[in-house]
Amino acid sequence: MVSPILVIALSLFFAFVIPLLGMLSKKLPRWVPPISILVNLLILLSNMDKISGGAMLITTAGIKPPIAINLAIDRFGFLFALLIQTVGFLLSIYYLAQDTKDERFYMLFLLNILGASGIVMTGDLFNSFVFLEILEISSFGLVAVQKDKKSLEGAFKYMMIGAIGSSLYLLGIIVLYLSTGSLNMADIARLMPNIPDSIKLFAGLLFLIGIGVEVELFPLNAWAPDAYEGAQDSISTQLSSIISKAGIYLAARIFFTIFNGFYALEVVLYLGIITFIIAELAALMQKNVKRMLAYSSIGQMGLLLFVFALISKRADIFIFTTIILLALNHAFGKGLLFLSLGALTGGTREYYIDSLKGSGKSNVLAGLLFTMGAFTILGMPFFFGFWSKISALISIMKAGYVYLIGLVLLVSLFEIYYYGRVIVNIFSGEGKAQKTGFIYASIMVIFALFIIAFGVWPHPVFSFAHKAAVALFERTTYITSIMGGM
Amino acid sequence: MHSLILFMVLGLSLVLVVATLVIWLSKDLLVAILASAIVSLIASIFFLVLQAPDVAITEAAIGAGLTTGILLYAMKIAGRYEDD
Amino acid sequence: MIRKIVAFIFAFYFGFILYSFIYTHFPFGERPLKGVAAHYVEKGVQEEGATNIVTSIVTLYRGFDTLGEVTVLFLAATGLGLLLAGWKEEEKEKPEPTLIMETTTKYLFPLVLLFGSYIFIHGHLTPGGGFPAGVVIATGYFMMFIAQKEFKPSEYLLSATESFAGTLYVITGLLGLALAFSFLANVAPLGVPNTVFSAGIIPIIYIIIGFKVGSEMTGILQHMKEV
Amino acid sequence: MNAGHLFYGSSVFLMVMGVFIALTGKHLIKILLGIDLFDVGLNLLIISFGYVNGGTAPIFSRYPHVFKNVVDPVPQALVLTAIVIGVAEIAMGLAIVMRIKEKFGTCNISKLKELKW
Repeated sequence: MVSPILVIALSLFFAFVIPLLGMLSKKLPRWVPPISILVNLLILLSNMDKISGGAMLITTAGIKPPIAINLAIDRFGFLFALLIQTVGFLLSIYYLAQDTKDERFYMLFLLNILGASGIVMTGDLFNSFVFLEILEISSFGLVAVQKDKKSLEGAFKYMMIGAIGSSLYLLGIIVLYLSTGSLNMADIARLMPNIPDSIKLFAGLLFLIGIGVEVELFPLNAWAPDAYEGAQDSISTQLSSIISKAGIYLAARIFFTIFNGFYALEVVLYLGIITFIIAELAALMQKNVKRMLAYSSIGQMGLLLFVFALISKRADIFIFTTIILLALNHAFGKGLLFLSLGALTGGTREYYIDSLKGSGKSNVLAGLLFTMGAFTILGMPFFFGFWSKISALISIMKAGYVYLIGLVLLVSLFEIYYYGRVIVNIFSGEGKAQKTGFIYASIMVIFALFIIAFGVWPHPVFSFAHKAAVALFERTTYITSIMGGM
Repeated sequence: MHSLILFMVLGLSLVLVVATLVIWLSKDLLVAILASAIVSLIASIFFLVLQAPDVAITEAAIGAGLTTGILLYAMKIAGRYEDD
Repeated sequence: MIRKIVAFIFAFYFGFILYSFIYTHFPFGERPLKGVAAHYVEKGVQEEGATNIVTSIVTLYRGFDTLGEVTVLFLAATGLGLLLAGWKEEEKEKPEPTLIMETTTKYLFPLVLLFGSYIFIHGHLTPGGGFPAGVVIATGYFMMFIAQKEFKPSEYLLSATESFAGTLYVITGLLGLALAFSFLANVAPLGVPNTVFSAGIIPIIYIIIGFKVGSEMTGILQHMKEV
Repeated sequence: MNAGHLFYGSSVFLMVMGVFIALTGKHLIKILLGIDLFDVGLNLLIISFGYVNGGTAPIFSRYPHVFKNVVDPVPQALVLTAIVIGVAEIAMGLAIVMRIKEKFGTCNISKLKELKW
């Protein structure tokens, strides 16, 4: 039996061992992340059958929960863990092909993946705070690694907002601890009915602020455009495909499993739609393509959060499925967009729309892949985005917000306009020839294959997402599988 | 809690208030950093009063000692006065 | 000015809400121990053999957190090193330390190291433990950085200690997984409570943490000093 | 005199001043000092939550004799973690600040034209 805790333990081991390997040879450290993440993927896949209804319980310190920390992996967490490790693996291959960097970069990268997978696997609230901090600190290190003005600015803003946000998250955990006497998620969920409403509301708002930083919710996303713009293309991919997804998982776990459909999620409903509209409008104004993608990413997260908050109106498994589909589409689509934009610029970091003129002609592959990424975000047929957007519209209708469908479609028109503008621009005029390395190109192609495969043949993804949604939906099963038949 | 201890805590919290005001108002970062070290030190005494000796030792070593050290090293680069 | 007023209103409103909330719901000192805390206090010594309950929570019951915490520090040390790497060094006039400082620190340094080791070895008996101990050791180095002109610990050695201690920590955890089917399980014999050789793997973990935190913090200070 | 007002009051005051300084500080290091102050206040608040009237520290140094009335050990363990995480955050922040000084030539917010909040 291979315990899933090895995913975390071995990643840590590998991260700690990198400096020792670096002393032996300068070439060794870059091989560590791909190997480590591959091992993680194998461990996860070997546990696939063991995770059925309910959660898989892995204790630490040999003591049962809630006394000691435990990991709790249900199908929902498993799906996110798989997503994170897959994207992480592709990115680690990408770094393998890059020129020699400081070995410490690989440690930050590996620990970033570790933090995200820790968040989706843990069953303990305070433990999730620790992993959140690992994720945050490593990501602002990664954003700043470029050491130019933009990236430093983004990293500092991210650090400031993240530090206050995560402190408030900690305060929320403490409030729940004081009223239940436990830190275990399942145990707190079990004791939730005994907590007075005023405490629930207060703790819920504190959690909302803490997680809102990660999921780029409206007043807390001031860091996002600068961080996305300043970071390297691969780091932007990581921010949109891994870090915000870990945030979505945490939000779902806390507000559904623990709070059982928190009624103040109505706040998120409005904030989500505001985020969506403002970010898409801001994207419309941008001349800088990368900043435009960043705003578009925030907008997509806004839509996702809006659908997420519909749960407070109507608890429906279909809405849960939609959240997962939107998250998957956003992870692969935005990842592909950022990577192909990097290929189009050829590493010059010139992202203005005029300087991209004709780059799609000289680098046809990257141009096509960028187009595909844009199409899936727009929700064109035969792409994965089509299914997720349709499900989102159906979910909104099911929750009784029919008039908002028009709004979402209207905003989609903006999206079509600003993506179309870039696509037309990169395929017109003559540009300098840019070369893309074989490995870089194949990683982008893999991202694109995911999108097309899911789009043409959506059934397996739908059923997988549905199973995960059921696991999230049935919170009593989750609680009893962790706490025993209480 | 013994009332004598409470009086001591009251006196220390007044110092705490003054130290935070100094951090806010001081244009000289050296003064502000040292005031924040004082805040950490007083907090560690509070931890001791609240029967948390482990935390008190950690806060005294990390908050008052090490953080001050790294802040001072950073100040050497970033400039001592706010207007720089 | 407007920003200041808005910030003032925002911050004090937040404080007011927070204060009124905690004062009504969690009156000071009147909350009885319940849930996991009651378990730790009642059964902690029998289960893990450490008389300092906080220590057994930190290293065993919530040991996974501590592993994460060590990782956060490791992350800070590496991130700092990565960000400050390749700083254009300019020759600066460094003030000459006085003879008194130079001589006293030379003799004080081993004592500080000894004190740090004392704290982490007795972590399961007395307040303290690996983290403050490591920081005490690092402050010993800090003192040397300030007072001695030519003092420079080997970066190679620091980094090796750091990653060696980290791997040892994970291996200790994996040992638990191999022997008791649970990560970080207390597999060593518990011994008689209140003696130095007791509490199973707690002293081992704290010694590892002491070395790791000491080398990491020294590394951070050295990086900051060299720019 | 009420001990609750004293401890809760001073920790909430620290948190409020921390947020205030972080929002209005002119120098980047001062902003970090604000965040640091906020963390100290939060830690003090958490430890005050764990206090039990007349309780002793959760260390049984005369072992076979076990004290009945001890303060809550869990918040202490959590705060130990939180302190270390706080210093890690500050250290990373300072590294970024030092790089900002190198690139922009200043750490003063009003002179950092590109750093608009």
